[in-house]
Amino acid sequence: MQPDNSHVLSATGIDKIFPGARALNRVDFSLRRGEVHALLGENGAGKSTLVKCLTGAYRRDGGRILVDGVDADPQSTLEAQNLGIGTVYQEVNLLPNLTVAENLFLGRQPKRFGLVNAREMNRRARALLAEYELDIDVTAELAAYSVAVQQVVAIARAVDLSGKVLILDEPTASLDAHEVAMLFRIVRRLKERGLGIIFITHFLEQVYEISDRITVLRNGQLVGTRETAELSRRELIAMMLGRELVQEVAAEHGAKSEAGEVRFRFRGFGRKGHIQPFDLDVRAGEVVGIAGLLGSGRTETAEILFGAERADSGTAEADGRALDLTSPRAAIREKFGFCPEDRKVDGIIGDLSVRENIALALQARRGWARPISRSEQDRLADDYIKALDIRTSDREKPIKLLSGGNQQKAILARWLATNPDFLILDEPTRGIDVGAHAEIIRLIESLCEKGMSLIVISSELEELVAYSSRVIVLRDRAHVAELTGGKVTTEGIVEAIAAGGRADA
Amino acid sequence: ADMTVGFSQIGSESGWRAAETTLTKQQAEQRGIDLKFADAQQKQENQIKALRSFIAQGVDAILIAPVVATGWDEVLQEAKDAEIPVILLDRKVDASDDLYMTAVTSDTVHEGNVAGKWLVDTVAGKPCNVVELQGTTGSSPAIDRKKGFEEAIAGHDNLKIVRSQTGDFTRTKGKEVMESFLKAEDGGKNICALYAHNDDMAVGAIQAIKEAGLKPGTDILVVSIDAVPDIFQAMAAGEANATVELTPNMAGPAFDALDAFRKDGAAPAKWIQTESKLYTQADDPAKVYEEKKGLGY
Amino acid sequence: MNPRYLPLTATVAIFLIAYAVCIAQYPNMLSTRVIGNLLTDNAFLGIAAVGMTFVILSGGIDLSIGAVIAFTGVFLAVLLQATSIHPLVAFALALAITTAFGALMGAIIHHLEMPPFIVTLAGMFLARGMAFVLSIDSIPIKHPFYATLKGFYYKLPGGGRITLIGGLMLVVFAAGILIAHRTRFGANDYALGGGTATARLMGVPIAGTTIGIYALSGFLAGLSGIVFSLYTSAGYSLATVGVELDAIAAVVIGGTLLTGGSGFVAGTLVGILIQGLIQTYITFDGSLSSWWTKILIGLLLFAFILLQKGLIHFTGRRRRYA
Amino acid sequence: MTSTLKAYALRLFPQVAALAVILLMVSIAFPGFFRLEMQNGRLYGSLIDILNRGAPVALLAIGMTVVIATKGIDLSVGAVMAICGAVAAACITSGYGLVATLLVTLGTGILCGLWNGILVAVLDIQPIIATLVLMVAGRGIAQLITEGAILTFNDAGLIFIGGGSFLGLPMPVVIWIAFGIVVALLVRRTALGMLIEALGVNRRASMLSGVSTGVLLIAAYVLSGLCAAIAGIIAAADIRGADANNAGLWLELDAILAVVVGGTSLLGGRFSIAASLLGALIIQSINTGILLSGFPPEFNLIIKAAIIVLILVIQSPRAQTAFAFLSRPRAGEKKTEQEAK
Ligand SMILES: Nc1ncnc2c1ncn2[C@@H]1O[C@H](COP(=O)(O)OP(=O)(O)OP(=O)(O)O)[C@@H](O)[C@H]1O
Ligand SMILES: Nc1ncnc2c1ncn2[C@@H]1O[C@H](COP(=O)(O)OP(=O)(O)OP(=O)(O)O)[C@@H](O)[C@H]1O
Ligand SMILES: [Mg+2]
Ligand SMILES: [Mg+2]
Repeated sequence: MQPDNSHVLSATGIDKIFPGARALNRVDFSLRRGEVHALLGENGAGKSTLVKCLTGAYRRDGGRILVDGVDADPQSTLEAQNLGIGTVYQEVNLLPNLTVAENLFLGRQPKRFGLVNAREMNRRARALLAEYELDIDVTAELAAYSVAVQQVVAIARAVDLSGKVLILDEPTASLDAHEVAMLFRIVRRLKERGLGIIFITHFLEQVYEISDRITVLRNGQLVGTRETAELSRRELIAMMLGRELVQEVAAEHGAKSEAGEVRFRFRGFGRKGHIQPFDLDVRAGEVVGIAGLLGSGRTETAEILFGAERADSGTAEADGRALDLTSPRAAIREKFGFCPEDRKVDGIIGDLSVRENIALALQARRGWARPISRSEQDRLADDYIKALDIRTSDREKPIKLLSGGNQQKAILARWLATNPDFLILDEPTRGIDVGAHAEIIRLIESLCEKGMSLIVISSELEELVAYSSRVIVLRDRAHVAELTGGKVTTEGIVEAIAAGGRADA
Repeated sequence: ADMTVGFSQIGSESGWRAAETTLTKQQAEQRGIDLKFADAQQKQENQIKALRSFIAQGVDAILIAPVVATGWDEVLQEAKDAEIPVILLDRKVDASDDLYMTAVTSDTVHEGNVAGKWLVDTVAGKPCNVVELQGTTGSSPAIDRKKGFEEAIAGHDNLKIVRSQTGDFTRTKGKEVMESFLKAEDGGKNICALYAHNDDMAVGAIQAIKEAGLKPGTDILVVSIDAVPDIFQAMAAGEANATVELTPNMAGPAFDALDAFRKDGAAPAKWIQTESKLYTQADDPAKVYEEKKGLGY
Repeated sequence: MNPRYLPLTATVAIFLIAYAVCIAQYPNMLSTRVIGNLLTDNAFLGIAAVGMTFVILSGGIDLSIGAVIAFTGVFLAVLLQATSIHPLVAFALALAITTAFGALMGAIIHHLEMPPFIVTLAGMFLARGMAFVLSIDSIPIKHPFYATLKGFYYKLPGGGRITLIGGLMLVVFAAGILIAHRTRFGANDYALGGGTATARLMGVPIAGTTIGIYALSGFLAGLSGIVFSLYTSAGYSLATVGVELDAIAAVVIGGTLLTGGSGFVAGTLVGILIQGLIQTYITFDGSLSSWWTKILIGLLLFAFILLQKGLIHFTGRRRRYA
Repeated sequence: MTSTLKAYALRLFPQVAALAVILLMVSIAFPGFFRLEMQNGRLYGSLIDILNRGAPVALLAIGMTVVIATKGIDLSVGAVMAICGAVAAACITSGYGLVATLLVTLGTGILCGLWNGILVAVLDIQPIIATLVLMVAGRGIAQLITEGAILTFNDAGLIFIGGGSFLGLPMPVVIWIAFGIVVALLVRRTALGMLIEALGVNRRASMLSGVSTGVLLIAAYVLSGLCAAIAGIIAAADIRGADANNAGLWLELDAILAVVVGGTSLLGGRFSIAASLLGALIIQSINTGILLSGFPPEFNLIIKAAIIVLILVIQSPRAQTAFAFLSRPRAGEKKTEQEAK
């Protein structure tokens, strides 16, 4: 490829080899000034790896990188930043122990008399976040805020850092529609300023809404780069999967079995400061969706149902029998399962293998004295790796080396392996590719058919509508509405959320 | 009590020191002295802190067993400024002698010397390979006892120190090091005598010698320093040959000097030296053991 | 109040309460002498603990400081005894060596990806061993300049003194606070403690920061060694054994998390004062046997930690797991 | 099965190699090093000394490995050794039988571990500081029991534990090898090992997966306390007396060093008891080697530091990758290419 002046960033023949896996195989990629370039592919296709090679986070094993037509060889993210490349990495949610302002200005704090000027830094941080309609205490530790807020801060930081190129690796995974719209406004503004923007996501609507060109990777190889306007959804999916997707998800609706008897009954369940007491009935074989804005208390609801936070009021019963939900262990004994939202902190056991991660919950329930034999573990792992199409070179690979989406699938497998009666999924499809997305939704439906009860939290309303028989809407940490039957539509949910006006920023 | 005395003890690293503490407390009690005791846990900085605290409290006199010889000028000067007499116990310091009233100590170099002389006399010109178990590397008794012993055997070419390692003044290390000495010197056949800087190490080493199938006291002569009760047991059993006494009763003479000073202002001599008495198997070790047993060693 | 300052406030409160209790029992403990002593006697420990705070904030640990202090003392004593160079030159030399030593440990930790615990443990053996090799005797330092330095002090009413070294400790703490909270290096230090991988992706110069942190700790250990040699006018290879544990305890009592990333340099000062207070109290009491002294120190340590936990718990600090 | 065996061999290779190199170095400095002979029905020689003298650190390393795997650390083991030695001596001299003495002593160790475990798991105190409390106070407690003196005893049964022999091996060696095997089987033949590793890597995620993290944490410290108790009995029996001042002094550092030399990360997670035991032997070989070599004691620490640094550098991840890279050039790459096709 010839260096081209319209290209702010171009890479040719990028290679990256991990022990036991070739993540990138001679990938070419170029980014024009003033374009939004979507980088797509299945989980484990190599998108994040490519981004890390481009920004010096990984040392590449081959290939050439040009910035503004000049050879560049960033050895670290610091050098990449100095080249004008700002990046939001997948998973990396900044440093939880620093304040919001420190996170935003780490390494480039305003100085006065050679010392960091904290007041000025905080002022600028507030100003910066105001653009994102985020009015939070910037002197508080980042850890005090939800994943979504952290994500917005990460984006704000990267945008502020990027002079030429902005790279966003699944930035919208934990954002709701409102935040996404805001992000897109900013992206468009940057685009007008002539920045090149790389955008990685699994939401195809977003791809079509914002991107100008699309590059697709599969198994670490470049499939092709196309103009978005000339590429149909069908073609795109075929490029990504290497085959046609049998059916598209959102299309089908109504396969939901009309559920039977109420099986789980929660009355006045709640915890002060977390979620107001609520009533909830869940039938066998039904999916109850939970919708709400960021911070509306969806995760809190899930945590309290699972005993991760102990309820301080209310009762829970199954088939008329009182349930002990005072700790996750107790909940698991009652055949509950919970797939948490923040997979890095609450989900994966990074250094352990995929096999062990899948077997963990089952083993914990059986107790230490009754080990699952190695062959049984192998079988379990292989089954789920196949069933959920987890892309890993080997079931003994430490799970932290898997791509984000594949980690998510492994955590899901951990809970399916325990064969629960009541499964809570907090954002189960976050960061999962179209193919797997369809698989997971199909899986949810088949679990229902087997009589399992599910609670699913998702920011993707279409998805929620697709499989929920009922949707509970949350606002300001309280259950405010329950939509049933024909009211379970995207519009219905949005209306219910909006009913009291937007809760907070 | 009509008198308050602060006592800064090094710590309680050995039985000997525990005995010294016990005896000091006993002596104070007998004389109706209110003793403020401070354990420095082997740290000089803690001793300095303790001295300063004593000064701040306004005690009438201070006893100190200094962990190391150097570094006392400033705090002793402070005590002097506050007109509090200081008496050194058991070890001396490297400071001008008008900063303290007197020092009640044994002469540690002399102790090594006594042990060495005994060995010289005992082997009487026969060639003899000596192994040495040193005290904690860098501690002043270890340095002095080594020096004194070397001085005593200097000029006697029949005596040769073939191995010298630290046993940290402890039984465990004494035993471990002796084991390796035995291995290194042809199963112990090359060794004619053991000199240990304290009795504890000697007791450990005696066990090692026995386990190697040799007879301590006969095959290998054992001489050490301190005269703690357990070594008398070994001597009674014929397993140790000699020990040099370091009396734990340093406080008695110290309080005597203090009393005399307070009564009629008589400044004592700057150094009250305690006796470094040699005990051998001829001194009825079983009886000495019974005498010493109850002293808190 | 910002919840970040809660542990610090709790620690200060505990110190004040404890001091009040001590005074109630021994009114003499209110004297300026005791306060002056608290500063002077803990000067070397405090200075070293500032370095330790930086190391711990970055998620590391430095076990070598006690040995480095001893080494510095012996080095100075040998140098001043054997040559006729001026102590200030000797100080500069000592600081250069200990700083380089710290930097070397930092470089090994970073470049060979070895755990700090072990690297600095080996560093501890090495520094103590070097001290032994220089001299196993304790060597007095008789240089007149030492006397001059000791002559600088500010006399407080009531007989207490703020000595040069006590003042130096306060200055070091002030500088430490400034570096931790008002420089990029300080922010990078906290960033490392928050997670090395994340910090790297955020563009923190990991290598430079890690090496800088251990070099700083080495420098401050060297400074502490100088202070200790002034304090005792001597160099001794067996001095300051286990000081690293005292320093770690001071840092942790001061509210810094051993896992790194959270805490304050100022807290360490309070930690040092609390430890000094415990010791002063025990000496004032003066009736404890050696063993009860140890047990009491352990129990008081436990009580302080518990109290701190309790205060933080009851003032309700909700923190998400990070 | 063979593949797990191979993985096992691969895991232990650096430690075995380091041990071999050190033994070789010592035997060059001291030619009679490998000589073994039977004496009074028991093997006798420097190699046996290493196994025998390494017993306390090896035992401590067993417990320490598990504690470190939970992302903790136990600084109190040296003090607990002193306490337990003192308790054993006090019991036996005041006329309890051997069995009662052992039970009381082991119980004491368990109690100490329980205290640490509760501080860490229930009160959520940082392990290093939680165990520092017992490290400081524990030696005081031990001295309280012995009143600062060395409490000697003459009970043949108790002495046998330190000085007796079984199948030609000194008892301490038999004890630590047997105990190591028992613990290794306990954690690897049950699910304990995996649950502990999970807990060490991510405590919250493990808790959310139903692992009883609190109980496991406490159990780890209890095991460590138990190991310290056994080590304490051996140390006391060895010198026929309880030396509260010096028993186990600074041994916690040696135990931690053994675990790290054994390749277990101080950040928790994956652990290997066998590797830690090899680590303990490596450290004891260095110590014994120094004693045999006849250097003046001033050099002990420098030699030890130099050897440890050398071993760790060779074992460091960086050196390992360089090593792996040199030994199998490009093999990994070809394989993945085939897979891709
Ligand atoms: N450090 C590593 N060591 C070994 N293999 C790795 C490492 N990092 C990534 N991989 C492998 O490289 C492949 C590509 O991963 P990458 O994270 O780039 O995928 P991705 O396209 O971003 O997927 P997702 O959409 O799930 O985030 C995966 O198979 C992953 O297992
Ligand atoms: N915009 C915001 N400003 C300030 N705080 C926020 C904001 N959004 C969320 N939070 C805080 O983040 C915490 C997390 O809330 P929670 O996890 O229950 O939200 P959620 O509804 O599950 O949202 P998510 O979509 O992130 O899962 C809450 O304590 C909330 O106060
Ligand atoms: Mg990715
Ligand atoms: Mg949520």
